[in-house]
Amino acid sequence: MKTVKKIINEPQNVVPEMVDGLVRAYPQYLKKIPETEAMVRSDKKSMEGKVGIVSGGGSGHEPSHAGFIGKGMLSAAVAGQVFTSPTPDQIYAAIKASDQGKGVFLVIKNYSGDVMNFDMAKDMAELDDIKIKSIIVNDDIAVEDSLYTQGRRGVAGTVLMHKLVGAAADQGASLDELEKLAKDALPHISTIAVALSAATVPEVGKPGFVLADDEIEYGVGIHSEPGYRREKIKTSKKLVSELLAKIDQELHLNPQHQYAVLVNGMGATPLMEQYVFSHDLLDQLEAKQIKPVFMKVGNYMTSIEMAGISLTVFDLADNKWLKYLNYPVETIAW
Amino acid sequence: MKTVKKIINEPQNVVPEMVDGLVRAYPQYLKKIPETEAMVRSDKKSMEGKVGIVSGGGSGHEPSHAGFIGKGMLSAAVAGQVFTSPTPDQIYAAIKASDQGKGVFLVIKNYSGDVMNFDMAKDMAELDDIKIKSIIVNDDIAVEDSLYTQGRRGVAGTVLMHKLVGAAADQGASLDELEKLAKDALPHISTIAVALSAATVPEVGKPGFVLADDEIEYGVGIHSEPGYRREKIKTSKKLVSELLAKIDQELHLNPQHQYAVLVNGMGATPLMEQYVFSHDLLDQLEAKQIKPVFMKVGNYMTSIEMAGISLTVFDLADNKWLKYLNYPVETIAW
Amino acid sequence: MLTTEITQEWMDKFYHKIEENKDYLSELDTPIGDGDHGNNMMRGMEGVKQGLAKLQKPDLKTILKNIAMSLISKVGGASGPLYGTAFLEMAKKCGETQDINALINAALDGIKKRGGATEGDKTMVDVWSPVAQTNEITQKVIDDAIASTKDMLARKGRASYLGERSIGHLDPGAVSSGYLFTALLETEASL
Amino acid sequence: MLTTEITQEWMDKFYHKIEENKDYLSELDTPIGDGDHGNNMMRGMEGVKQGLAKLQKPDLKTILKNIAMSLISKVGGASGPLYGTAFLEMAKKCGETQDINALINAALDGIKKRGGATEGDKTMVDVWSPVAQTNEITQKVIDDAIASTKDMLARKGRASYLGERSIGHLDPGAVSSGYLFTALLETEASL
Ligand SMILES: Nc1ncnc2c1ncn2[C@@H]1O[C@H](COP(=O)(O)OP(=O)(O)O)[C@@H](O)[C@H]1O
Ligand SMILES: Nc1ncnc2c1ncn2[C@@H]1O[C@H](COP(=O)(O)OP(=O)(O)O)[C@@H](O)[C@H]1O
Ligand SMILES: [Mg+2]
Ligand SMILES: [Mg+2]
Ligand SMILES: [Mg+2]
Ligand SMILES: [Mg+2]
Repeated sequence: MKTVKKIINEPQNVVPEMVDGLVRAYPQYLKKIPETEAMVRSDKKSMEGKVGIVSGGGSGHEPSHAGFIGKGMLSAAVAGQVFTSPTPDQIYAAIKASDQGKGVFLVIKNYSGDVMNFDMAKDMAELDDIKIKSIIVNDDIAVEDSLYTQGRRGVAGTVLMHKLVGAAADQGASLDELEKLAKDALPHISTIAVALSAATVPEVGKPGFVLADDEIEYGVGIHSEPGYRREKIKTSKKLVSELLAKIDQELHLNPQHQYAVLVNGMGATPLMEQYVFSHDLLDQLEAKQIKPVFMKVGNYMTSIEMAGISLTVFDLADNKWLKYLNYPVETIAW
Repeated sequence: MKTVKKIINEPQNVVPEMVDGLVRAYPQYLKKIPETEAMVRSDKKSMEGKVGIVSGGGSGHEPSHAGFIGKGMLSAAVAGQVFTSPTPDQIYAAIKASDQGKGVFLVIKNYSGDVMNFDMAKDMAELDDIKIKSIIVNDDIAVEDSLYTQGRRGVAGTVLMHKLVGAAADQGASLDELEKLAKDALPHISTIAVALSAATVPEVGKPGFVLADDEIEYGVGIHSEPGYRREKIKTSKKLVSELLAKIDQELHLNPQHQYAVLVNGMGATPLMEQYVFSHDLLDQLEAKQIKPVFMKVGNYMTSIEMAGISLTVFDLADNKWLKYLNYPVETIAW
Repeated sequence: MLTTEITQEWMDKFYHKIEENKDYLSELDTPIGDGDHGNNMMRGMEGVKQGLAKLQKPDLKTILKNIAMSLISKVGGASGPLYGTAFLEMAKKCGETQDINALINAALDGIKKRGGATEGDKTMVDVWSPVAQTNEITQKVIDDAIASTKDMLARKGRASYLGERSIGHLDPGAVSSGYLFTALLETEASL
Repeated sequence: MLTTEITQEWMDKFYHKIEENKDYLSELDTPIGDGDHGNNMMRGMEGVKQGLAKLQKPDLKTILKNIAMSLISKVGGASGPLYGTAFLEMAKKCGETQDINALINAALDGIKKRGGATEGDKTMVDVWSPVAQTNEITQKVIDDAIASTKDMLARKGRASYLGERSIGHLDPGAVSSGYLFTALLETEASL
């Protein structure tokens, strides 16, 4: 065991121990699917007659994804190795546990690994005559979009996607309706991040990148993927300006529109800084005559102990979307 | 401005900007009392005819205390300078905003500063004929208790105290009943922490203490007050053993009793580690034939960006207490 | 005799001492406290300065009360109510006597009552008390009082959480109280 | 001709290469990926080793399918489904022919289909493809193929998020695929 300054035991046991700790701490919300690191909603009754919603991905993004299991949000979630997509057999187990005869909707973040593993799981489930539809979330605007590449990554906006489809499913939406909802909303959700330090994968034992004591990096991904620019640390006001300008380029912020905002801590960033960032953000939005109609601030899609913040803006082009965001849920982390 | 790697603007503006960001992000829960850094519940109706509950302290412990404002929990909270007790005039403003003619109950953490400032505020409020009772929370068992000293510090157990008196007040408990409830419960709540790194107060610009890359410290306080022992980093299992042994010495854990458990991240510790810690904790409690009947894991009483975990165990000697813990609330952070 | 003139000059000098020693006071507060005493006092003295600047031809009581209110509403922490109480007690007393020793004794009583500390608890009381007891305040009295806190075991305030390990460090509140009295000495000398 | 004996020896050698180069593979994955490729492959090969150990007198198809299932269910990430698919396609094909070149071609088709990458996208395909096309696999063919990924701009996988900045780094999946074929070469030489 390398000396990593973390509260863990053997690095290779982090995921099973973490999943075990989570399900035993919160039996009212979720339980483990035997022989897997997948978790399913405890409240089976709330799932009856509804389309199942399954998400997941590599571990290290806690409270994502299992923290969003519960009535009104996810039916099940799969925890892969740290920063590594879960395997198809585990995703398949989560699908089976979620299916109530109405099919299962998959929320997948756009990474080669996630896409392929979920795809293989879908093939397995379809052999069982379980109907499957899915959305591939690609909200990270730090990356150039292109048909010829993998395209953009899925990051914190994924949590808003969980909320949308979870609320709609709970209200009885069909698999096709969920697919339409997800596809319609997706292009309106944009995220961009800034990092002050990188995460250390327990088994790797050293950080994904190293920033000097006074350096920050814009546009990093949630697995310490490099971003688009490194600079000296700036004031919160200036960080907000940079990130908001990127969002504006993408979403063309308009005072006539309604917006939801998610300020997301990456893991080691205290709420103090997230609230200061929010203050500057709301000031700068106000200067554009925009006042978000929905806002959340906190750690939702983290990157282990990375320090930094991501900003997600969601243009609520359809009235229903705000209702879905406000729909009550019973989860650990929403 | 010293270079501190934080997402802030001028260090001396952290508190007002943070409070502003918080209240604007969450207007449905709380609003600022003009000219202060105190916040009061937005849902005035939920306060009618009930005893008000006021807490607060230095900033840097977010989501404490304002994150617990809302129906079923706090009426108002006061945010002092970072790690510095708020001033009496601000506490007084929070008391006035919370009083509905039934009196106001103060939850105070046991620090010289908090005790004295709340005391002065109480004097001010009593001049207005507002009835005041209070509890001084001192759950940190790292410190030797003694009649001749300041005694023990108030730390994460304070959040459980908020929950208890908040739930009871919402159900119509009188000021005297709240005082009795708080006094009865207090000796049954014990907390102990371990730190991997210290917090940096923005205006100070350097950490409260320095631990080597492979060092941890047991028993630190939530303002980087030194603890009782420094050691090389241990496995999560061994950290749990150390902390649980301290708790056991204090509470005399008994399989016949019911316990609530709060695993609290200090700010920079990812949920991953908190869940692994919980796994080991539940294993070791199980070895003592104890299975908590209530548990929460997350960042509740932080110390800016300190890395570490505190463990709070609450012996539920009275049946009502579990009901109060489970009583529904409408807050940002519970 | 404390006069309005002396008091204003005294606060001006105290302000500058706090400004110069802000980081040092916070450093003293680090090993046995939470590292904010310098910032706390600086915030308080900014408040005192601004508060006094607004007063027009004030009498002594008004000045002392104004200082107290600024300290109480700006400092927070442990030192805010204690320093605030000290000046509030002086304000209350100054109608009866302007004798500096009598006023300091009134302040000391207030501090002790507010904080519950007594001599030897390793707090600001250990500077206020020798100064209150002496016939003539000298720098030596002040310095000895400050130095005496080094070997004490803290029984009040944050430092008390350290038990034995609080020994060997000066008490920050004692040091800032020392500045207060040195500022007073210098004021008396300069007028 | 791929035999059960060759396959088992091949996997044994591949296991050791992954074990020796685990940290190196993860290091390669750090500047242009997420730093886990070595750990992923190691976990997969542990699975393969354990899976094969449980088989009793297996035929070639059973062996290849077992390898595929271990990789699919143990690796995760991008490399898991890709390596898994490669061996699954070989398992499907081996009833028809045991010619190594034909099997590698079948595997390559599977990898391309699963991941959507083509030659020049800076992925493992850039090693699999030259190896599939050559008449005789040599260390030089493998090394050149690996080296060719250095100057490519990534268009698939995590490295593609870097755009231009992916240039100048070897692709970790290409390097691990190189170990796979070197292990095959060494196996053929040793038997
Ligand atoms: N109960 C008390 N009585 C007298 N002085 C006290 C008491 N508690 C603390 N002090 C003084 O206050 C000083 C610390 O002030 P400060 O750092 O500003 O407040 P805090 O401890 O709240 O951070 C101590 O050095 C000590 O001199
Ligand atoms: N779409 C793809 N097609 C072919 N190979 C790919 C594809 N995506 C990724 N790879 C290969 O997978 C390797 C990365 O594997 P690994 O690090 O284990 O997975 P992950 O990227 O999920 O962390 C890359 O170096 C590349 O060779
Ligand atoms: Mg990975
Ligand atoms: Mg303080
Ligand atoms: Mg202090
Ligand atoms: Mg990788």
